[in-house]
Amino acid sequence: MDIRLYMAQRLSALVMAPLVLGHIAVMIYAVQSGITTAEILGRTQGSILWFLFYGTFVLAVSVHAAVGVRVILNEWLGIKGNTLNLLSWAIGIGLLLLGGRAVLAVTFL
Amino acid sequence: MEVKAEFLNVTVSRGSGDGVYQEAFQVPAYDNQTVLDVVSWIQQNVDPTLTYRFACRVGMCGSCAMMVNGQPRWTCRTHVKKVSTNQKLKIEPLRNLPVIKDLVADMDPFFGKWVEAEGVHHPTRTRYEPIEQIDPQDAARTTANEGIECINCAVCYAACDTVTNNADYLGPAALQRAWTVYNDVKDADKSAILDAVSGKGGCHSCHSIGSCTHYCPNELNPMQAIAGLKRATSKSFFKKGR
Amino acid sequence: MFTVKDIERHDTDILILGTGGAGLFAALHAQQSAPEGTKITIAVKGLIGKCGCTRMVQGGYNVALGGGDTVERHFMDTINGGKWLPNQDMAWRLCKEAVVRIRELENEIGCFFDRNSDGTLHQKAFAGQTADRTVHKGDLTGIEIINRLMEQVLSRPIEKLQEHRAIGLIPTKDGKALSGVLMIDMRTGKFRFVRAKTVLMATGGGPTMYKYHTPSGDKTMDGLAMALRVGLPLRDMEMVQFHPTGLLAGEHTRMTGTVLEEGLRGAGGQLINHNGARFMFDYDAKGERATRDVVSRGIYAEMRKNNNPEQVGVFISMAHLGPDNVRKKFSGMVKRCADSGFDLAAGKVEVVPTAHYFMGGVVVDVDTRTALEGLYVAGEDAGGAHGSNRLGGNGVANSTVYGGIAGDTMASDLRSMLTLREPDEAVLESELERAIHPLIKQPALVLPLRKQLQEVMWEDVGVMRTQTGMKRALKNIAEISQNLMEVGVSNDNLAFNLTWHDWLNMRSLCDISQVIAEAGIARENSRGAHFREDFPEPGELIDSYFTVAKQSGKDIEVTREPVEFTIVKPGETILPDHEPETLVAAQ
Amino acid sequence: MKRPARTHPLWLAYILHRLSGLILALFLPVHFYVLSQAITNPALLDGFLKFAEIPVVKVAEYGLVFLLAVHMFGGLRLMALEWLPWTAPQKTLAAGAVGAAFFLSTIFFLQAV
Ligand SMILES: Cc1cc2nc3c(=O)[nH]c(=O)nc-3n(C[C@H](O)[C@H](O)[C@H](O)COP(=O)(O)OP(=O)(O)OC[C@H]3O[C@@H](n4cnc5c(N)ncnc54)[C@H](O)[C@@H]3O)c2cc1C
Ligand code: HEM
Ligand code: SF4
Ligand code: F3S
Ligand code: FES
Repeated sequence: MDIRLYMAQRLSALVMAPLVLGHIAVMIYAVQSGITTAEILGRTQGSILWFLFYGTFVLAVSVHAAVGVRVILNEWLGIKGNTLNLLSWAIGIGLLLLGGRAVLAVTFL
Repeated sequence: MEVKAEFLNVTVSRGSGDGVYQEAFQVPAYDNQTVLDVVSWIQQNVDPTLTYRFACRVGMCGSCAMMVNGQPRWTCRTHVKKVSTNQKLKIEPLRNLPVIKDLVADMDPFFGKWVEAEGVHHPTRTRYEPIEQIDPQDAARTTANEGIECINCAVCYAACDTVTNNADYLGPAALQRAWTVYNDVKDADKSAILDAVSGKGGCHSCHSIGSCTHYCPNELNPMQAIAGLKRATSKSFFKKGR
Repeated sequence: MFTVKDIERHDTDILILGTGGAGLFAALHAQQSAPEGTKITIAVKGLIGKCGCTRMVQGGYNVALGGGDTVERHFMDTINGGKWLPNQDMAWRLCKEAVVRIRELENEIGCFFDRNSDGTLHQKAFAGQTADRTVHKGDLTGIEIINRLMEQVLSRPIEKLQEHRAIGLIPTKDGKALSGVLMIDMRTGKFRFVRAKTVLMATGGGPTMYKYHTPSGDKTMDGLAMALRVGLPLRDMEMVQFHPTGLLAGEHTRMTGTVLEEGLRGAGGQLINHNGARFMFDYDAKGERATRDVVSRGIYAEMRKNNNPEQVGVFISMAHLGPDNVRKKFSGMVKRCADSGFDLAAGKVEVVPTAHYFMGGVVVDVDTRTALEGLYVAGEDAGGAHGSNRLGGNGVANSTVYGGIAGDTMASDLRSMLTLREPDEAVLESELERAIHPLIKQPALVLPLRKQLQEVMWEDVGVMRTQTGMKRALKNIAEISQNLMEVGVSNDNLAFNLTWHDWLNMRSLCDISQVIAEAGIARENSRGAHFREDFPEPGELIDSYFTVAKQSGKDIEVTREPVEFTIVKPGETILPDHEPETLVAAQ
Repeated sequence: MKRPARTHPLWLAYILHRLSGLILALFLPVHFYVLSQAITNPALLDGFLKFAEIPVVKVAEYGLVFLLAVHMFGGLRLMALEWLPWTAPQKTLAAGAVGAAFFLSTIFFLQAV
């Protein structure tokens, strides 16, 4: 891992930390009242705040997990070079797409 | 007079490459016996072809390190009693380095990385100028001093799982040396050091596993030094954007 | 088996043997001052920088850096310490150049030596010095010096032949110049002959033929044995320095003989005999703080009085200084003793005098040149600078100063040496045969012979000597030497075959042991490290002579040569009239 | 095989951090997939949420939040270690992080049942 990947991972982690805390707090609150799709959607649908909240998380986590898994792939499976780059990008973009769709689903669509 | 009617059951790793095998020996147990003494006894008395490395025999040269019961140790200063339970010893060459033969590891990659990490002084003055006055209590100096007594024994290098997993990783000793040079007020090229430790196998590959610090026989703290490098490189990253 | 045809041939311009202070400095200086394109090769019995004794230096580095101290004073201490036997020009150059070398070490190589609170270098005084002169890095000065030198050398384009053992200096056919060096590539067990225009021998002596000894295991007098065989004169060969406090931990451990630092006695450590009594004041008014040779003899005498086989040495006791205090001040030593099972801080530790340094060596000029064109010698292999006794702190100064000089000298001499020289193939062959001798004999253990030799040297050519003893030793050495020639080493696997190298070590040690005993017999007085019970007086200083030993046929020929007082005569000083005798506050 | 004993707290902290990160990374796509069902197939999401009421699944969910907390605190510990001037009681920090994670996820768990 060089300094660019390192910074990407640490900075994304820093961004995520408060979001994860927030998310857990909401979940604790939410499960108390028993979660349903309607309940979730009721909270989040149409809210630009929630869109930004989860959107940022998805962006950060895509970067963070891509770098994280990249390191593990390299260290434990010995994957290197272009294959490694390709895989990392695939993980990052994959997460971004999946996550993006999920956020849109619960907020705007 | 010192001889007890006791024996150590010692398993020694032999050969190199594909031909590595384990061989068992019975070695008489003595007081004050070190692991190096055990290995020497075998070579001097029963198997003249056993190969190992040592020089100073007092923990200064860092050439006698081996794996003892699975843990990296300087063997000349490791008392048998300290590492053996039930009179059993398993001795192997240092982990994470190529094996030359039996218990001797090739240390070239270790020293190659030492130089690669810019663990080398970059002079600010010449022999024709007076020696710089440096306050020994100065913060940077104190930091530099913390890692200065490294004997490059590669025990930390053998202990680190990241070294095992990542061939490019410079490893704890080289990075600690880089950090020491970086903090040396006499050093002229700090940015060369930061560049050297910011690449693919640089300080950022360290996961703070801490085995280096745990095993260093001189009680140095490479993990802390590497954290220092991460801090310094991060700072310069924000300042210079690279 | 092996014939001359099997020897791999290799060429270089400058070849350096050994990577102690002398070898590494020579490599750096040669690299800095040789003409562009000069090929420099460094060959060493161990790993670069990780073997030899410079790394083991604890106390520090002697250099006069003002504050009242002067090069003149350093020089006078060196001459007095060496009991007027040093080659004065060499001693002078040592003291003078040390000033430059220490700046080089700090400024260019990157060493960091301990500072005073005002930021200047901290200096302390070893026994025998009249000023606070010893620069140090805690009590691990050698590690700092060698690690920094090693980094510099590793980061430069210098060819490295690690775990290459030099076994023979090969001259040209006319015997006037050196062609190159025959070595064993220890890792493969193959032979390699390296031709070079200039060769520095810096293999660091190493009196490891004594039962108790401090030097690192790789040092076995190979260099001096090789020099002897090419017919070079060796001087002061009777001068073996014993350190008074070597650890005694039993015969089966390599820890035995390793040094407990001098600072322990300086700080007030007490030596206790088998009756539980302090004894050093019976021998010298300074008690435990007397110089190394005096304390070594005191301990040796006490050991002789004692016939309890359970207790061989004497004890050093620190506990009265407060265990916590000792633990703090000598943490390294306390830890080291604890590792071998002893409590230095609160208990007492058994010690014996231990062979530490070899003052004798090849006769060289002040530029490290020898009588053989193309061969240079520096460091502990070179004789002359210390005379009969080396001051603590002058050893590493000597190796770094003269190593650097050798590098520069070789680089400049090289300019007039246009071609490599052809070796005398006959010598090459005989050196090869010498090395493979054990491979054709019935395999047997080498260790028992080494033990015998160490016993003989300790008993009869050790701390105190007599003619009868040394004559007896010569007979015994000859016998051990002969027996060695009948001990074989199995040739199944010569790759990194330590036992073969043990045999070769023994060969060098036997050869040089003989020279030490012969030179010891030739010196019929007592000076510095050499003490004759049958000639306890130092003799007239003005008639001082040094011994020169040479191989002649099968025999060793020892002559006496008068010391030339080129700078100062006995009874005189080069210090200005008003200078006080010592600047060190009485302890 | 040569394998140094790794029974020191920092090594455990490392492996815990790595495994938790890895499992989170594997779980995340599933999580996203389920959530995106909110539009295309609300019944499926509801079904999933029901499914999540089953005790075994609950424990698994708890596990994930636990891992998230462990990983987060582990990560924060690392960054503190790397970026704040280093303080000696490192191991306490590691232990503290795990403790806090436990605390958080237990609350979550208790709330849930
Ligand atoms: C324990 C101890 C403490 C000391 N403390 C001090 C002190 O405080 N102050 C002080 O001034 N001096 C001290 N000395 C003395 C000092 O270490 C030596 O005087 C000095 O370092 C010698 O340097 P050198 O370069 O000549 O040899 P060394 O540093 O000994 O190096 C010799 C080199 O030659 C190599 N070599 C040997 N044989 C061969 C061969 N056949 N082929 C190839 N290479 C070979 C060795 O492996 C080694 O690399 C101490 C010595 C010891 C043992
Ligand atoms: C708030 C939250 C988080 C923080 C503070 C955080 C912090 C970190 C840090 C500092 C690392 C580097 C570890 C190292 O180099 O040793 C890391 C690694 C990793 N993280 Fe996270 N992380 C967080 C959330 C997540 C999430 C949600 C995921 C998963 C989707 C994740 C997956 C990973 C992975 C796979 C690694 C690689 C582990 C390794 O290299 O050992 N992280 N995390
Ligand atoms: S840091 Fe410690 S373990 Fe690592 S090489 Fe240096 S002395 Fe050996
Ligand atoms: S063990 Fe290895 S991963 Fe880092 S903290 Fe030490 S270098
Ligand atoms: S032999 Fe030198 S450190 Fe062990």
